[in-house]
Amino acid sequence: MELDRETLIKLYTTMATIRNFEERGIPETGQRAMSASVHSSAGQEAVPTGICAHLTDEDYIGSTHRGHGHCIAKGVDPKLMMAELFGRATGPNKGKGGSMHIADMSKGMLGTNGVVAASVPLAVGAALTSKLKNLGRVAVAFFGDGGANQGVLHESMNLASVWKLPVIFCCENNGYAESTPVEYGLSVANVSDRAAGYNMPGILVDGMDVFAVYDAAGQAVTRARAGEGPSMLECRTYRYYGHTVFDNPLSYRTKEEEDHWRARDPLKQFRETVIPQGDITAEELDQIDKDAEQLMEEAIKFADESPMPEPAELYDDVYVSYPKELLKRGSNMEI
Amino acid sequence: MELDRETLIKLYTTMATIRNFEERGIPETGQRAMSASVHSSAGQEAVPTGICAHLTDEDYIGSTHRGHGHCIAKGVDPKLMMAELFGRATGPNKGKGGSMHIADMSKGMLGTNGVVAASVPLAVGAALTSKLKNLGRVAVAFFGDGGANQGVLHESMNLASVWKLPVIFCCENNGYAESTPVEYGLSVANVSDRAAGYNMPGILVDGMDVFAVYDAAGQAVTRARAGEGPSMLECRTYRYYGHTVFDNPLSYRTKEEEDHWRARDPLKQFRETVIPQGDITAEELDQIDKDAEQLMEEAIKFADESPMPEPAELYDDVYVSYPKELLKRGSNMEI
Amino acid sequence: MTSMAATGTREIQYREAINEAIRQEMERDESVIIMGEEIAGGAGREHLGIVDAWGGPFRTTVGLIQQFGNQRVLDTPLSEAAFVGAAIGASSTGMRAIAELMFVDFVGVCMDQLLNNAAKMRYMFGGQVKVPFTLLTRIGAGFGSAAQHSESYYSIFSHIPGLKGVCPSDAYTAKGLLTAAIRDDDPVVYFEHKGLYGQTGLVPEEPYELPLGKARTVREGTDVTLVGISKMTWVCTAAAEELAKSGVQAEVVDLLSISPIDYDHVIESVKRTHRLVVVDEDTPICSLASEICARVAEEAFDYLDAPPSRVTAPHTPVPYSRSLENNYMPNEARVISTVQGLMARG
Amino acid sequence: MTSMAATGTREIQYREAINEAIRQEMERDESVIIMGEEIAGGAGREHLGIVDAWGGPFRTTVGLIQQFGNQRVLDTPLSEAAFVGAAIGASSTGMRAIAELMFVDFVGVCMDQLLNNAAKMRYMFGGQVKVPFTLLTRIGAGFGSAAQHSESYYSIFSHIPGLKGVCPSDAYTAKGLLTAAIRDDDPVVYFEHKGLYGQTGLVPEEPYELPLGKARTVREGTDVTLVGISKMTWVCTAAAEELAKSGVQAEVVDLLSISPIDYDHVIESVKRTHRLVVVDEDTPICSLASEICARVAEEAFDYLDAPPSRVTAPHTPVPYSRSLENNYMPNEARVISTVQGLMARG
Ligand SMILES: Cc1ncc(C[n+]2csc(CCOP(=O)(O)OP(=O)(O)O)c2C)c(N)n1
Ligand SMILES: Cc1ncc(C[n+]2csc(CCOP(=O)(O)OP(=O)(O)O)c2C)c(N)n1
Ligand SMILES: [Mg+2]
Ligand SMILES: [Mg+2]
Repeated sequence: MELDRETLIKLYTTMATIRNFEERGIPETGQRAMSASVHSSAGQEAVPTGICAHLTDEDYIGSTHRGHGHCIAKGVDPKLMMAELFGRATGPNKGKGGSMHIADMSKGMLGTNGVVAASVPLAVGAALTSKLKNLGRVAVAFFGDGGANQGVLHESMNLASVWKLPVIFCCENNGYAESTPVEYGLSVANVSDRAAGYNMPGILVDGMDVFAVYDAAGQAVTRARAGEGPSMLECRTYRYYGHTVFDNPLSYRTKEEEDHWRARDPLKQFRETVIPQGDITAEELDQIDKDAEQLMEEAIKFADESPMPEPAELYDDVYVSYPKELLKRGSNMEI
Repeated sequence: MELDRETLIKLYTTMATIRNFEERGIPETGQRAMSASVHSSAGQEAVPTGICAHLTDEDYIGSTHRGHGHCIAKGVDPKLMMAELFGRATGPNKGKGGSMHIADMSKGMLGTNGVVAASVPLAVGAALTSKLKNLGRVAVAFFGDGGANQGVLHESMNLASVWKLPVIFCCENNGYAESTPVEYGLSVANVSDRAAGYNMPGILVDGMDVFAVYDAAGQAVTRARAGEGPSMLECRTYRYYGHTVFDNPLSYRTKEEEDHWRARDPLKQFRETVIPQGDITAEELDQIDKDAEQLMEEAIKFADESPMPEPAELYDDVYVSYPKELLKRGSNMEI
Repeated sequence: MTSMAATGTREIQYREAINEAIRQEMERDESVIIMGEEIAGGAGREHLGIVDAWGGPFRTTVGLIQQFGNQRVLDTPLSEAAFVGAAIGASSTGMRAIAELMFVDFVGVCMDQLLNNAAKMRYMFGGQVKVPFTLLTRIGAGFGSAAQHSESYYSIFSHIPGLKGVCPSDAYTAKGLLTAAIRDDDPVVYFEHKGLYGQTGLVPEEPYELPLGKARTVREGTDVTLVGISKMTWVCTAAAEELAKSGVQAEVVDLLSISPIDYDHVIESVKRTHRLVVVDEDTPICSLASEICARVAEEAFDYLDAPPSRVTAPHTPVPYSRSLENNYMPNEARVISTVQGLMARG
Repeated sequence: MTSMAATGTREIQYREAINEAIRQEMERDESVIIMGEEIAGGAGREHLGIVDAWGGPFRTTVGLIQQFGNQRVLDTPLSEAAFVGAAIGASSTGMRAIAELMFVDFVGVCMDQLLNNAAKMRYMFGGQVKVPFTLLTRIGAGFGSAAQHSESYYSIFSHIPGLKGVCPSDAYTAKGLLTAAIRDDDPVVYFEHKGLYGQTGLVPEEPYELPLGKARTVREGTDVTLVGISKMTWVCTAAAEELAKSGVQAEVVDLLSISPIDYDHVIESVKRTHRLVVVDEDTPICSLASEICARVAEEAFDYLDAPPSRVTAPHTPVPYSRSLENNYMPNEARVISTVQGLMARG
């Protein structure tokens, strides 16, 4: 692992930004009574961080309901994300999408997605675009250990392998699908054990260790860019909080388990690795943490000061072209 | 391979009946202009025969669009099947289903099915019934090499493995999905290579050799009945004719390939194995062939003499209970 | 709405009524099983003392696993096509399986099993099989859950021959219709409304069935018939109260069943009121609102004094931001102004 | 129907018109690709001299792979959810992908991708993305193919906000609407009718677009408006000819587009004829027929002399046996008797 300072700083900054977004942004969203359907990825920061560090804005990712980390790692502006969560017109989705649908096409971010594994074939399609247009881009399809058991994933992995597409199927195995433990829902020990069934490498990696993720992703991305086809990457990780803000995770898992994983916190591990090596000082990392905190304050302020969408925007962007009056004709809408 | 005479005769009789049904029944159906959607399983007889020989009427099978062989091997009366193909009221489905939907619940035959792999979860559900009611029954889910790439198969295999259900996932790999060669559509060498991904045995077997199928199926059935969970069985086989009666298979495969497989004809191989052993004479087998031919004549006669359903039966059996007038109210039906 | 004070009734929530119906049917009939994601929760961790960790995504199945065990209350992997299909397969071989689809928005991942197996098996098989299968699912916007967790696609199910469907509107109908759905020998889709779980009402303790395919009148009136579906019945009732203040007497029909549809009940009402407004939270085109308006226009043509009208969601996905979503669902104001428009025609 | 004799037109089949539209759009725009099962056939066997072995399940894509190669004409594994989803993903990142779903009956295996991605992405993303995706699929009963290969589920697509849909009724509309669908920046579902592939008509050689969302009048009349969808337009025309013999002049409107629906065209006609019969091969409940009747009842209420009526399939799956299927689809006799019933009201 020979990473330059710049990369190290980028990795840590991304992780700290994600952590802060989850820990500040989610409760703030809750206080504004915007939505119940917000999912924290705190604890899982190393995964999108280590992977997206290999990607440019031209590359694509497809994401999940637990997608704030993917967005941030892919370069979506946390201020705009906060505005989106708060339902503001300044969000990347103009307030129409919220946490589960954040997209930023300018960053190759094809949307967080509220249907488990549903974004997987979208990423495959983006990889197809890259291949057919010779763009040299790769696409990453994120999904969870629960998503591993959806039919569309199986079909998509087979398709990507048949067409040798530059896709990385990245399973964020955080041990749970809502309250269902992976060892119950998954019939095999590791999701990555299934990769062989599609004739692609299946790499199992410690998802709490951003360097391990970075390394493994590097191989998969290189393979994809070289036109050698898809890979599967399974990152073992953990979500610190409940499935949403509403559940108490201790109803389905133990304190010991939580402690075990928290002891392996990705930011903490990063510090423990990097500081002794002398590349970066603790003070520098503290400053990054502070900057991330500060960014959240700004994001919250920005979001709060942003306008809500005008009611009539209800009818915008359903289609590129469609007679607008037909969208409400016969519904007896007020606006 | 120590099989008694009775079993041997049963195996050959089943294969001969299937072969004759396909070779006589399908053209006759065509002549009656009943349907375009009839799929011959000629060449594949050893698979359902070898598997269903281990099953009783209490056990279940879920079948495919290419399901005549499954029906016959599971004990459905070929006369009634012929009537069904001819659209007669005397068919097991009263003429409402045709070739792609033949069901006989009294034989545990859960229907041929027109949607690829769609019957797989039905078989899983039947296995669940058996498990929950402690019935000791097994269920076989038949699907093709094309069906291997459907999402529902993946989900069903995982579910059956998680619940340790008595199911056998039987892939009839005949090398093609319509005109698409398996080596194109399937990203891995063998469908059975995927079994490991669900923590179940994946057995690859010569599907032209009824003894090999019988053997492998015996193991899987024993495992299932013992409560040890599901297995996957991949039988390499070949369909002699086109996907339906309309295509010319030589547009997508070679004469040499056809000859290669025909040389390994399951009925021929059976003869070559059994006659030298002295268990059964050639004459006896000839007689079985003749009986099967004769049976088809009777079946055709029976079907031809059977009445068509009355037009008003259109409204029968949509629901167990529903106001019948609502089925046509406002449609301005004539009958 | 319907008031009910027989002995052995007490006030419980819609959510509890659902739970009670399932529980009582499981007590009554060993072949009733239930499966789905997080039905119990924390599956497979009994050895850690974890059981019923979730109790259902909206706590409608809480307590069932304790009473009936993990062979009849089955948590599933995240695989709707497989477990919905398996529930259909089990139901056609002797069980009476209930499956839960967490949100109706996800129906596209298991639609084929509903469309081509559950709905058609009996017909295609010439009546050889019964499929006493119940699909529990949920509908409704208004919670800031955006376009993939807020839809009310019931009209698609009305359209599909071979399926039945019900939309209970309160605790009383929730229990009675679910009991009937589970006992019914046909596949029934049961639509819970997320906005009604906390609704309380008087519910008999004993099991009871409300017949599938029957609407009910929850308010009598003479000037216009308002047809409500699910939570929209409450919107209709509130609008009717308001309209009464200006002398317009609205009759409110709670549709309850979306297949079979109780056309006769609606038509009988319209024949008296001469006006119709259907209030439907689903999007408007080819909706249940269209269907009822069309049927009334055809069969009660000579009785109508004004155009049969609809108050529905617009033809758009459900937006996230409250400022947009607030206007999405039908509300009292829209119903009132629509009725006033009809009355103004004289 | 529409007769057309401009230079550069010639008589070709519906099937050929579809093929030509795809070919010309692929020539015109490099970003157009097409994928599906057996689109070419015999995939991966070029080394054996095998190419275009199938040419599409109904030979609508024959010859494309020879002209455009296997990077733009992509045979797929039997995995609709994946390749439909991939086509949507490709279309949202710079391609203009066409995917083929062999029969609309199978839509349940990929419905989620259509419902939750294609239809909603643009809206959920606040207009950031265009999804110029075309889904080709096919409808229609009458071929003894039973309940899983004969349905006409287009009304479900009319219902879904975010999708467009067209039902061409002849060779001319087949080409013009497909050209427009491919060029359109929204997702469009294109419904081919199995019973029309052999229909021939005059079709311009040059590419041309027929606007999405526009109906056309194929026969003028004064007494009743018959609205036909897809092949049903021919049933309407035949019925109209027959009715003319007894002095009833039926106007026939070919709906063509099922989303957007050209209500105004229909209403304008009904305002002149005062009667409406919608002929729809789909099942009746929450159908396009319901929708059009409801809309006309609402918006042309004062012009109607008789109840807006529908001739549709019954609320049953499609039966196999010819003796049953023959009565399933709407036919001229049913249209005629329905019209006569309306005329008899005076
Ligand atoms: C098809 C589908 N089924 C069910 C749900 C409800 N749901 C949302 S998240 C979730 C669990 C997902 O688990 P996993 O894939 O492991 O992701 P994680 O939440 O752990 O990040 C479920 C069941 C859904 N959104 N989509
Ligand atoms: C979901 C679905 N997609 C497509 C089809 C059309 N179709 C019918 S059979 C078939 C090929 C099936 O191949 P395979 O599973 O190998 O079975 P085989 O025909 O070889 O027995 C296809 C594509 C279908 N019936 N269902
Ligand atoms: Mg998880
Ligand atoms: Mg095959």
